[in-house]
This record gives sequence, structure tokens and C-alpha cells, in this order.
Amino acid sequence: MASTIRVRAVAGAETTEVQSLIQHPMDSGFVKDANGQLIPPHHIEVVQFEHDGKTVFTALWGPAVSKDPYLKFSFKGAKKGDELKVSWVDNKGASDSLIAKIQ
Amino acid sequence: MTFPDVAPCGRRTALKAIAGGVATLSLFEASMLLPAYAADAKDWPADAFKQKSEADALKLLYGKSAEPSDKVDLDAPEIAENGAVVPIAVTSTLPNVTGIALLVLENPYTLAAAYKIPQGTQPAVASRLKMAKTTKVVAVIESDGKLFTASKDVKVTVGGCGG
Amino acid sequence: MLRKLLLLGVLAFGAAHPARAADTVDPKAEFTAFRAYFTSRFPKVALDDFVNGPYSMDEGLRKQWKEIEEFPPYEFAVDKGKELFAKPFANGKTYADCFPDKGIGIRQNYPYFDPKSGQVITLELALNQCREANGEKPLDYQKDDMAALTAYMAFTSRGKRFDIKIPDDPRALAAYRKGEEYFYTRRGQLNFSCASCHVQSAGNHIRTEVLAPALGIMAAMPIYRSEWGSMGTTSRRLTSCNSQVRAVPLPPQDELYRDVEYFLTYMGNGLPVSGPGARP
Amino acid sequence: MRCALPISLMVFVAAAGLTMSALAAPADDFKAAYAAAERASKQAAALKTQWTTTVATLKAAQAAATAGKYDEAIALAKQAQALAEASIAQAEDQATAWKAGVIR
Repeated sequence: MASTIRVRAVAGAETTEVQSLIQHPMDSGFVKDANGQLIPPHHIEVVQFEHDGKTVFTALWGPAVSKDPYLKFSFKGAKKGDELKVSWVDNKGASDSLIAKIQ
Repeated sequence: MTFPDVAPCGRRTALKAIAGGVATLSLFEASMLLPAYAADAKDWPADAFKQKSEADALKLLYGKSAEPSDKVDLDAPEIAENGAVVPIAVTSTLPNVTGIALLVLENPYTLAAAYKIPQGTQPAVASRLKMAKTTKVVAVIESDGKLFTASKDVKVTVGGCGG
Repeated sequence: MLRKLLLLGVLAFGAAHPARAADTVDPKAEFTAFRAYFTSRFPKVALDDFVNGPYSMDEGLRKQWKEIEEFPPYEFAVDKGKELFAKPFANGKTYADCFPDKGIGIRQNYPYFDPKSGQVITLELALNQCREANGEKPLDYQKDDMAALTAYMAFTSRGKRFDIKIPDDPRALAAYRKGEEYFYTRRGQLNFSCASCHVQSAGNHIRTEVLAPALGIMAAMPIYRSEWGSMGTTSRRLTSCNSQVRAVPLPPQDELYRDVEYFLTYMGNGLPVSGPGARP
Repeated sequence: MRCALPISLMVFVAAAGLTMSALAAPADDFKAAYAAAERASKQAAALKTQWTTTVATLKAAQAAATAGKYDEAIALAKQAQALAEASIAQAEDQATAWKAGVIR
């Protein structure tokens, strides 16, 4: 199954810019489905980015983050070819991770 | 009170940090000290995400209150194209930023997202948030242990025609 | 409420024409007039920018669109479409065997008029015809796999100029005309035609959204609407537009829908493919 | 008040009428009203000009009838018929009126 995580990490002179898009419904628990039943909350809680064994970014998400959530940040100390590990876990305990190559 | 440097993450420095009075740190801040190798649900501050007011959410998240600052730059649309996908970006020139949070005051739960910014990571983040209705959006930057905010009003209405 | 409806019911009963006046059909002349209408009404909009619909009309929306386009949620649909497009049918064949140039970079030629069947063939119809020719069940025209497949095929044609042909065949001209008629016919209890919104009110706001001009409106199909939270095909857009003006939609890929797509895409000839598109 | 008399006269006649129809089973009145509405609705569908509100009102009329609320059901059936007829009028008018809007 293709990964739920898409990452674009580009090493610049100073910093590496990271963009990520994760395939996830991010249900808030306030929306009703076609026959009027509330869809239970189902959203990612924690997203972690690691480079060279060190956490470079952690996102803590509530139900107000959009579906197929997007994130952009940048950090220092990485170079082209390095690996960037991305992992997430949601409120149902589901998770996924991916190792991306920094361009 | 600056955060003990987590990197290099040797056992000795981690232990010293924990011994150094973890009692004063909220669970959320203490969890920053422990290296995590994958996203860990225990990091998630569930209570903070249940709060209905900005002050309560920040109290639980950082254990302190915030003050406005013009060194926090929040980019949010004046009229949201669609309340389900509102592009938001925040950046700051404040020093030693260790945390960023985004709150949507009119949402059922105000805290939308929080970010831990380790040493070496830029104090900026972009994301897409959901907004229930026209609301004030607040960006919070934790710099040198103090909280600074900027806010913007975003108009949100149903899009499109009839039905 | 009832009184308003009775009033509507007492509309001037246009005397039914004994025989429809034989008005000549001149697509080329109408193409020129159609284009002149929009370029003169929106002189500041670059011709190629019309394919970006509402975002060519409103700075605030354009900024949000640009930010979403940096890493758009339809990426997943394009990847899934690519995977589906390559997956062989039970009989070992794939979609590539049904389409010219193996189906890559051809969206700008759809819909086309097929002299054999005398029908307008849209990309969605062609995909299901390919499936059925290879013993597979047809896909739902509005979402999921059909949306992913057409997203991938549009993606491989991005930037190519639309080149819709109306051969000198009375059936093709009739299809063009019926599509044009559908486009200008008022329907539903709200009594709007496509033109009411996308011609007379193009560029105006309707709540937070801006009405896209009809020129180039097909170029971004299929579209990922934030409103739907998923990818939708031309069929999904046409049927949902009908429901919004309280008209009961026709079945997806009904002949009239294919004719109006033929008419509208022809009017966008020369403009670049911009699908798959992100929309509010 | 000269005009008052005819109004009270009308009221009297209507009341008599009501008592008269109360004898005939309301279910039959509903069936007749619903059949008329359905005929108009089918014609609208054939002309591809059916409104979503016609379909919804027909369904509501049927539901009210099954729940035994015949007055409401009859009113809804009549409204559905009016909607269907309005949509037919719209299609007939638009059969020629559409040409006025064409960009030439």
C-alpha cells in the first residue's frame, strides 16, 4: 500500500525546507454523515520529523487541522542526500512512517 | 528558565535535566526532554485540546499566559475561500523560539495545533486549518520561556449557491 | 410560497413553434463572439489565466489557491490514478491500449465527436467504454477511481492547448447546438441557467465564492473541491450544479451533459489544460 | 357594511361544503390529489425539467398520508402539483426563450 505520507525536503544554503502532506480524513467529530449520524473523531495527534537521530520538529494536531493535512517548516544542519524520518500516530492508534531523502 | 539542551541527547544530560526539577515543568514540557524515535501518542496534550478558551488552553499547554507582540507575524486570509481548508502561516523574529501554537477562538475547541521547535529549527510553520465560522485566529510563540501572540480575524461563511 | 409558484406557473406560455426556425449553427462565429465577450469584460485577465476560474478574478482567493497549490491535496488522486491507469485488466490489457498515445497527454482532445456512434465521447465515457470493451465493470462517473484516472490523464496533459473539433457533420453540429441550448436554458426552482451564473454574473461573489467565467471553465477538470474534501469529475460538478438550483440532475454522462461539455470545451479552444484543479 | 354579507355567505357555503366532504373518505381525496400531482410530475420528468422540490413535496405528501394526516397530505399533494406545473411552464417557455441569452 502506497505510504500515506508525501514529503518534499530541499536542502538550501542555510536551512532545509520541509513540506509534507499526509493522507488522513482528520474527522473532527462534529460532522454528520449522509444519514445524519455523527462521524466519530478520527484525527492525527502527533507528527514527528527526525534527522540524524534527533527530533527536528514535532506537530501536535487537534481535530481543527484540515483533511489531508499539510505542514511546512525548515531547520538547519542537514544536507542533500541525508535522510529525514517522518512518522505520525492518530487517536485510534493507527500510524505510518516514511524515510525521505533530502534533495 | 531556558530549556536544557536536548541535543546531544546523551543519557547523562537527559538525566541531569530530569533531576533538575521536572516538577516545575508541565507534562507537555517534560516530554520534550525525552528523545522519542517515532511519533508517540503520549506526547499529545489531550486536555489542552479540549479547552474552550485561549487562556485555559495556554495555561494547560505552557502553564503561563501570553501578551501580544509585533514580533509575531501571522498570515491568514481576510475571507476564507472555504472554512474547511484555510491556509495559515506564522513566523517570528523573537529569539530562542521553542514552541508555536495556533488557536481558532470560535471553534468548539480553541486549540487547533501546537508545534515543538527544537534548537536549530526555524521559528515558522505553515498549515491548513478548519474554521467553524467567522473567527479570530491567534498565533502563539514561546520565546525564552515567555508567550507572545498575534491575531487576525478571518471571515468564514458557507460557499456557493442554493441547495 | 404557493402564490410565488403559481405566479411562476403563469409565465407567458410561449406559443410552441409549429416548426423550429431553421437557425443556422455557426460554431466559429459564436466562438469569436463568446471569447470577445469575456476578454472585453475582463480586459485585465490574461487569456490563459481564464482557465484558473475564480482565481483569475479575485486576489484574496488567488493567494489562498497559490498556497494550496504548493502541495495540493489532489496529489494523492494523481498518484492513485497513475497506479490504476497502469494496472492491467483481467484480460491483461490496460487503458493505454484503448487510447491514442497510450493515453498520455491527450486530455486536450476530449470531448470529441465520434462519427461511428454519432455521439460526443468525453474522457470519462471513453474510460468506461474501454473498461467494458475489456470485460470490466464500468466505474462510478462522479468520484473515486474515475476522478483519480481523469486527474492523472489531465495531469499528463497540463499546459497542452485545447483542440476540440466540430466536424462538418450535421450530427456534430446538432450536438454542439443541444449543448449550447442546455447552457443557456433556465432550470430548477431557482430558475437559473449555466449562463445566469457563468456569463451574466461571472466574477461576482456568491457568499465567499467567486463565480468562474464560462471561458476556460472546463480546463481545470477534474477538480478537488474543499467543499467535497475529495476529487470530483465533470459529471459530479454538473449534477451538483443542477441540484443547487433545485433541478433534478440527469444521469451522469447523459447525452445532454456530454453535449454541454462539448460546447463549453470547444469555447475554450486554444487555452491550456490546467487540470486537475483545486477549487473552494 | 355591505360587503360583509357576501363574505359571511361564502363562509356559510364553505362550512356546508366541508361537512359534505367530511362524509367522503379523506383517503380518496388524497388519492385523487396525489394522482394528479404524480401525473404532472411524470410529465415534468419527461420534459427533463423536474424540480428537486417537486420530488421532495410528493414524498412528504405520501408520508403525511401514511401517517393518516390527510389534510396535510392533500395540501402537500396540491403543492407538488403546482411545483410540477410551474416546472413544465418553465420548460415550455425556455424552449424558445434560451436563444435570447446566447452571446452573439
